[in-house]
Amino acid sequence: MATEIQEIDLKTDEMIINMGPQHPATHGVLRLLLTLDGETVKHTEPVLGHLHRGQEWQGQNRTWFQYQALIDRVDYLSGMFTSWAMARACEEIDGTVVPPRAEYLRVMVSEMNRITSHLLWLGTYLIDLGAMFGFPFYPFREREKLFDLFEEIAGQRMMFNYIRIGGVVRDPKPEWLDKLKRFLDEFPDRIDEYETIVTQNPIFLKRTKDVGILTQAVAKDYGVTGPCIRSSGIPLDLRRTKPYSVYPELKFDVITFDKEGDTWDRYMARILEMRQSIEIIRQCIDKLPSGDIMGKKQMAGMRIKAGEGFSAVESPRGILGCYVISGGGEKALRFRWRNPSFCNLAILPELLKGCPLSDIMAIFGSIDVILPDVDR
Amino acid sequence: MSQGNMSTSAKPNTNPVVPEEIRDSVSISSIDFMIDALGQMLSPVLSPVANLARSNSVWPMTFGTSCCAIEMISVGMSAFDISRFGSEVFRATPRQADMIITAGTITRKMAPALITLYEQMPEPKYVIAMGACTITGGMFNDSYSVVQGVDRIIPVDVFLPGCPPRPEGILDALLKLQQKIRTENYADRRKKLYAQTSVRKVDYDTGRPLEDLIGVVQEDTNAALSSGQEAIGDVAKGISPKAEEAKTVATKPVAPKVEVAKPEVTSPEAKKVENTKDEAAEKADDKSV
Amino acid sequence: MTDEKPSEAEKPEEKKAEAAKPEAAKPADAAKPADAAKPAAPAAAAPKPAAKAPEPVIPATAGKFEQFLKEHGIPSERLPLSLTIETIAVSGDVLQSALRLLRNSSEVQLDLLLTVSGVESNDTFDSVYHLWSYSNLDELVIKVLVKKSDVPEGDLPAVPSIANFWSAANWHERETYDLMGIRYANHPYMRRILNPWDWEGYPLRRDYKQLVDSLNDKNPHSMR
Amino acid sequence: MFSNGDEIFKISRLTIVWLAGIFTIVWMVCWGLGIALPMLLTSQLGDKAALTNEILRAATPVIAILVFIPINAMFMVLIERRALALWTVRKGPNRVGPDGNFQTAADAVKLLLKEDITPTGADAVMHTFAPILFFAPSVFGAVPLLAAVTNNHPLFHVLNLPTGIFFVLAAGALPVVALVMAGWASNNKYSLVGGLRSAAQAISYEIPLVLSLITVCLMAGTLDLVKITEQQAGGILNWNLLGGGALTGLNNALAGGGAKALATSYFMGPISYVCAGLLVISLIISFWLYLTGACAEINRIPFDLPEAESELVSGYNTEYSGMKFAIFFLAEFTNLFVVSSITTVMFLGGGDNPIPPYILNNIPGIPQMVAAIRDSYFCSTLHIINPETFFATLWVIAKVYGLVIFAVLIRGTLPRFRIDQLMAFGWKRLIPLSLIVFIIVVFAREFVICHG
Repeated sequence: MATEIQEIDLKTDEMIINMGPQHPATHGVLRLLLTLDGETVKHTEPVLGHLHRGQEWQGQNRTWFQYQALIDRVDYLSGMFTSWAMARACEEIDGTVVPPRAEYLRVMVSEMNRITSHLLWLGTYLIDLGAMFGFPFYPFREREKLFDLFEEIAGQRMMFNYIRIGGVVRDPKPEWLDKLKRFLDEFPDRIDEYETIVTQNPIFLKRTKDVGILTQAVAKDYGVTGPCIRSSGIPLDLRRTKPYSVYPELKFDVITFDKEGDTWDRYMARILEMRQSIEIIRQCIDKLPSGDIMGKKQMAGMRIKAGEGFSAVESPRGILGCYVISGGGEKALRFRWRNPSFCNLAILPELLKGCPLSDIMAIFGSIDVILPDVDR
Repeated sequence: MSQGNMSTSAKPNTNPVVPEEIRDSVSISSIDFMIDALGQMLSPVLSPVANLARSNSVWPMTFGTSCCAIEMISVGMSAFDISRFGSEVFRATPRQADMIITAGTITRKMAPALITLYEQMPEPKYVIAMGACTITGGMFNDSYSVVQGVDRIIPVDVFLPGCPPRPEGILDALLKLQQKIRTENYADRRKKLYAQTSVRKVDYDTGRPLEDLIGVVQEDTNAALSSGQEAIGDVAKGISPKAEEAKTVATKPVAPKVEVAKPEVTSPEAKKVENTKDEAAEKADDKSV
Repeated sequence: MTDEKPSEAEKPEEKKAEAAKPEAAKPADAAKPADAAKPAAPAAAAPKPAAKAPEPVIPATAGKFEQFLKEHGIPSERLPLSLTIETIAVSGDVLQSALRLLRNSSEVQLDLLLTVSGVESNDTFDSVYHLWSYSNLDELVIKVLVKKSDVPEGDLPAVPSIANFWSAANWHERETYDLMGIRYANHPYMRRILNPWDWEGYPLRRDYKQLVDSLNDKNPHSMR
Repeated sequence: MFSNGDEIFKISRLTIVWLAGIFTIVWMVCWGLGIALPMLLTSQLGDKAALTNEILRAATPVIAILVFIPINAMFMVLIERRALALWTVRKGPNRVGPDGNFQTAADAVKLLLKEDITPTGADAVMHTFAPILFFAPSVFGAVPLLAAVTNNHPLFHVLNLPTGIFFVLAAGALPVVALVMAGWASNNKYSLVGGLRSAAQAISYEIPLVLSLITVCLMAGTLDLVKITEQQAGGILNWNLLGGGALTGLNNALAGGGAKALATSYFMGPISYVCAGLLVISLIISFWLYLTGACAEINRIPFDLPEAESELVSGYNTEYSGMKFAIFFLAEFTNLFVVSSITTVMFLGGGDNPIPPYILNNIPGIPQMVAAIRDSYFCSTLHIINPETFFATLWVIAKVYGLVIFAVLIRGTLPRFRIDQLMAFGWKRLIPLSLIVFIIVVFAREFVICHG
């Protein structure tokens, strides 16, 4: 005797919540138009452009020399990578030969920058998850130490303008390398500290495990790159799969997880990347050759030969590409950025479908989006 | 954050031309009027107390758009520690904040949000314009989408230059702001309760100032656009009208300057009238640093 | 933007621009925002530096992907633009089929669409697709060239959208529409993405003129 | 560079100064109104003052609480900020007044003088009454606790209810109505979601919370807070935390009763011992259940979903500013204090000394000190305080603020739950667990003579 269960159709209304552009969890100025059924997300529409500053327009209206000072602002958490992408694109067109010492220095500072970027991500991600009064302070402590090193070598805390077309701009002193080594010695212990607090924390596991699962098919369809896709099991790391600069001479492996990644995997991928970066910097310090650091004269009227080039680097957020068309003059004809955040953010509506309101922050934070990188 | 959530109701001195949804969305509860009279009376006694309390507990809002926001986070962290000055209580909602640090470039699309946030903050409210972008537009000075100076849309108390400013700079700006707050008069500050709105409103859908747009709506759209395009690099107009002028500017019929073929010729005259008022307003307006 | 006016005149691309727009023969003006209106007289007088600029040498043989597309009956043409990366031009009609083929065929597997960019050159609007692969090292640049002369007055250059089968292109196409004014036909949501929704003009075009109002008019502190 | 020891010293100094200040002020108010003034009136007017004295005595506790709550909240906010700073390698507020002592006073004055906004479209009456309704229960709900925490001081006899704990719980359940009101009246969707979340959360976590307290009441056999406290007197082994009196036999044996005392309490031999062990485990679980439920009840991390800052901006108080927000702020910390006090009374023996008297009285100097205090001018003549109340209050302060600091530490450590996980945790874990504990206690206490 099976009793028939009658489904009563209760009338409910969907609620539209406007999250952002000013919201503590949107990392700046993203605006999400959420259609909620209770606390379940039905539909998401991201509204971008609240930080659209016309970076590509600037590229066409600034000289090469001026613009390379500006592009640290494209992705302010990893300014070295934006500089590097532009420098590589211009060098490719121009045929500039970069001295090996400069290449090693580029790798070193970039990996340092990757660490600072991931540290900031770690802090803000835990804020997103609600641990806003304790943990986030610890990653920032180490971040400040790296910033001191950056300041010493580049003159600025965040906007380095250190990697230039043709090389790097300043040669570090030996003491700087010593300081860096000291930092590298103590930093693994700090990562252990973070992991002690976070990795196996039951609430953290509950919030991140099996949340925001990114399947390979969806990821490929949207062109997702970076730690997001590596944690989904696709070993796409430009440093290994399409090595540039001196990465072929350095020993490290691509970090992937052999399954479909959830937010916890994305967290873990970044933790492992920080450890990996330490090893890469160590190798660079050991192998650092002597010699020149600049292959092209830096001056206000600098020119790049005519032609077009595309170059990409593996930034902390994914493949950061730079498409440059030069007419041979002092300015570019067209600058086009391929920003990892912009492409990775596109999967957000896909990931948010059917998840509860609180998971928006867990998922959105795990993609690691920087809004100037999205809006330019 | 919460614009669009609140319905609006009529305010006594709002011009009917201003669309419903962008009107000031707050009202003051009636008890304030009683306090007002009392405050006038007790001002000499209250001022020192109020200033001490206000200057020592400036709660910032978590408003950050770009690079400067990261330095704003840094200043709350261990190395710089804004908590020593009692300002580590970053409130997410404008209703509970005293100060807004406009950390990062303000674009035309973001400007309406910033204006709303500013107007949602309860008096006394202070603004620190942080970074070159918010002071003049900075490196993006000539970009098509950047508001060149946040003082064009909201009144600013302290300007903090740098790109981005160091965290020590923020602490310095905070101390300057505290000094400024200590010179205030309680009764004078209370008078600003209703007047301290934004300098001008910006339309979200077109990214243009509302004062222009009202004229456009009344007159011909195309004429307005052509006038906007021809005005490139032309007459240097005065700096934005200040707080007290906001409402009158918004309501001023800007239409006449649109209907003429070369509107920027007529606009300086119209502007001049405003500018004289501006100067008076500017004198009254408080700007330190 | 320092004193580089004489050297600016030597830019080869500007000369081309002048050729396209002879009416822009105004005296030099430092405050001009776009490249479009450049001084004509000094440029005409200057020697031809374009000859000095080394033209990229392309191999005479057709590239790998050009061959591949030809085998499948899709006409394409290799462009002499880059030494390292193969750049081919296809017409708008066959764009969708070409991209479908390149993405799904097991031989090439160009399944990572990096960007869709809009480029305005002297006489064309280009929609440029950078294709990479998740599994191999191949890269390819596909260009769809729309002649300016073909674009009707008051209309936008049109290119077929690929967003319906390749989600990665969705936002890129919207952005290109927003900034460059290339309309992607049959795009599911062709709306401005970065600028405000009712924005006027396409900022990256050469003839774009900035809107100047009280938010960005000249102030005494401006560096311009 | 940063010296941790220095900072710890400063925080301890700050704590001692503040606590001494707070309780001196409050006690002087109590003494002045409840003891000194009636004594004076009686000496002057004789019998005519009887009615006045009664009224004064009745009003004393309420006035004391009203004086106590704002100062205490200021101190708790300050200590929270300083303690969080200590654990995150910072300094914390140290500019206002000596060593930042008046930081929260400045905050309070600022909030009071700030513009008070009612959003247009909001329900102005509800919007105004919500903070008051949120705050009021923490005032009158705390009243029955007074007698329990002051070792049943004569001033607070009046307020002791036979069903004290139920009154406290009933008062503690009220604020949720205020939160829903605040959320609904604000005309803001974030507020609304926050208010509804708080309703769901409070209702779910009320059950394990009440069940864990019922377990204690079952062990005690009474609902009277004073009696529950008195039962626990006599050292840590008597506390409800450790078996709710199941170890009293052991305590008596250690006190000198020997094997006879053991046999009296654990009359069934091995079964009794097993049951005593079960009771100890059950009551420790109950204690943990209560702490968890209370954390959820007062919206502390990891259960602060109603005002989840990174999700709902500020939750139910998003649209509150100035004085109304200050009241919310005040009530939040007062609730934390009340909850800690309940924990102290119900589980930690109230004002009881953890060291049993048979050890304490053998320490040279202690009994003499107590006697000296009792015979002093303050106690014997002015009746300012008697040593029992004095020491009881000291221990209560230590325990309550220890729990407060523990809550702050949790706040600085844990992330936040998700709402469905929160509900699942409440309904699927805590409620079954508390029921199981309750049933175990029902049966196990039959085989042990508790509190005897």
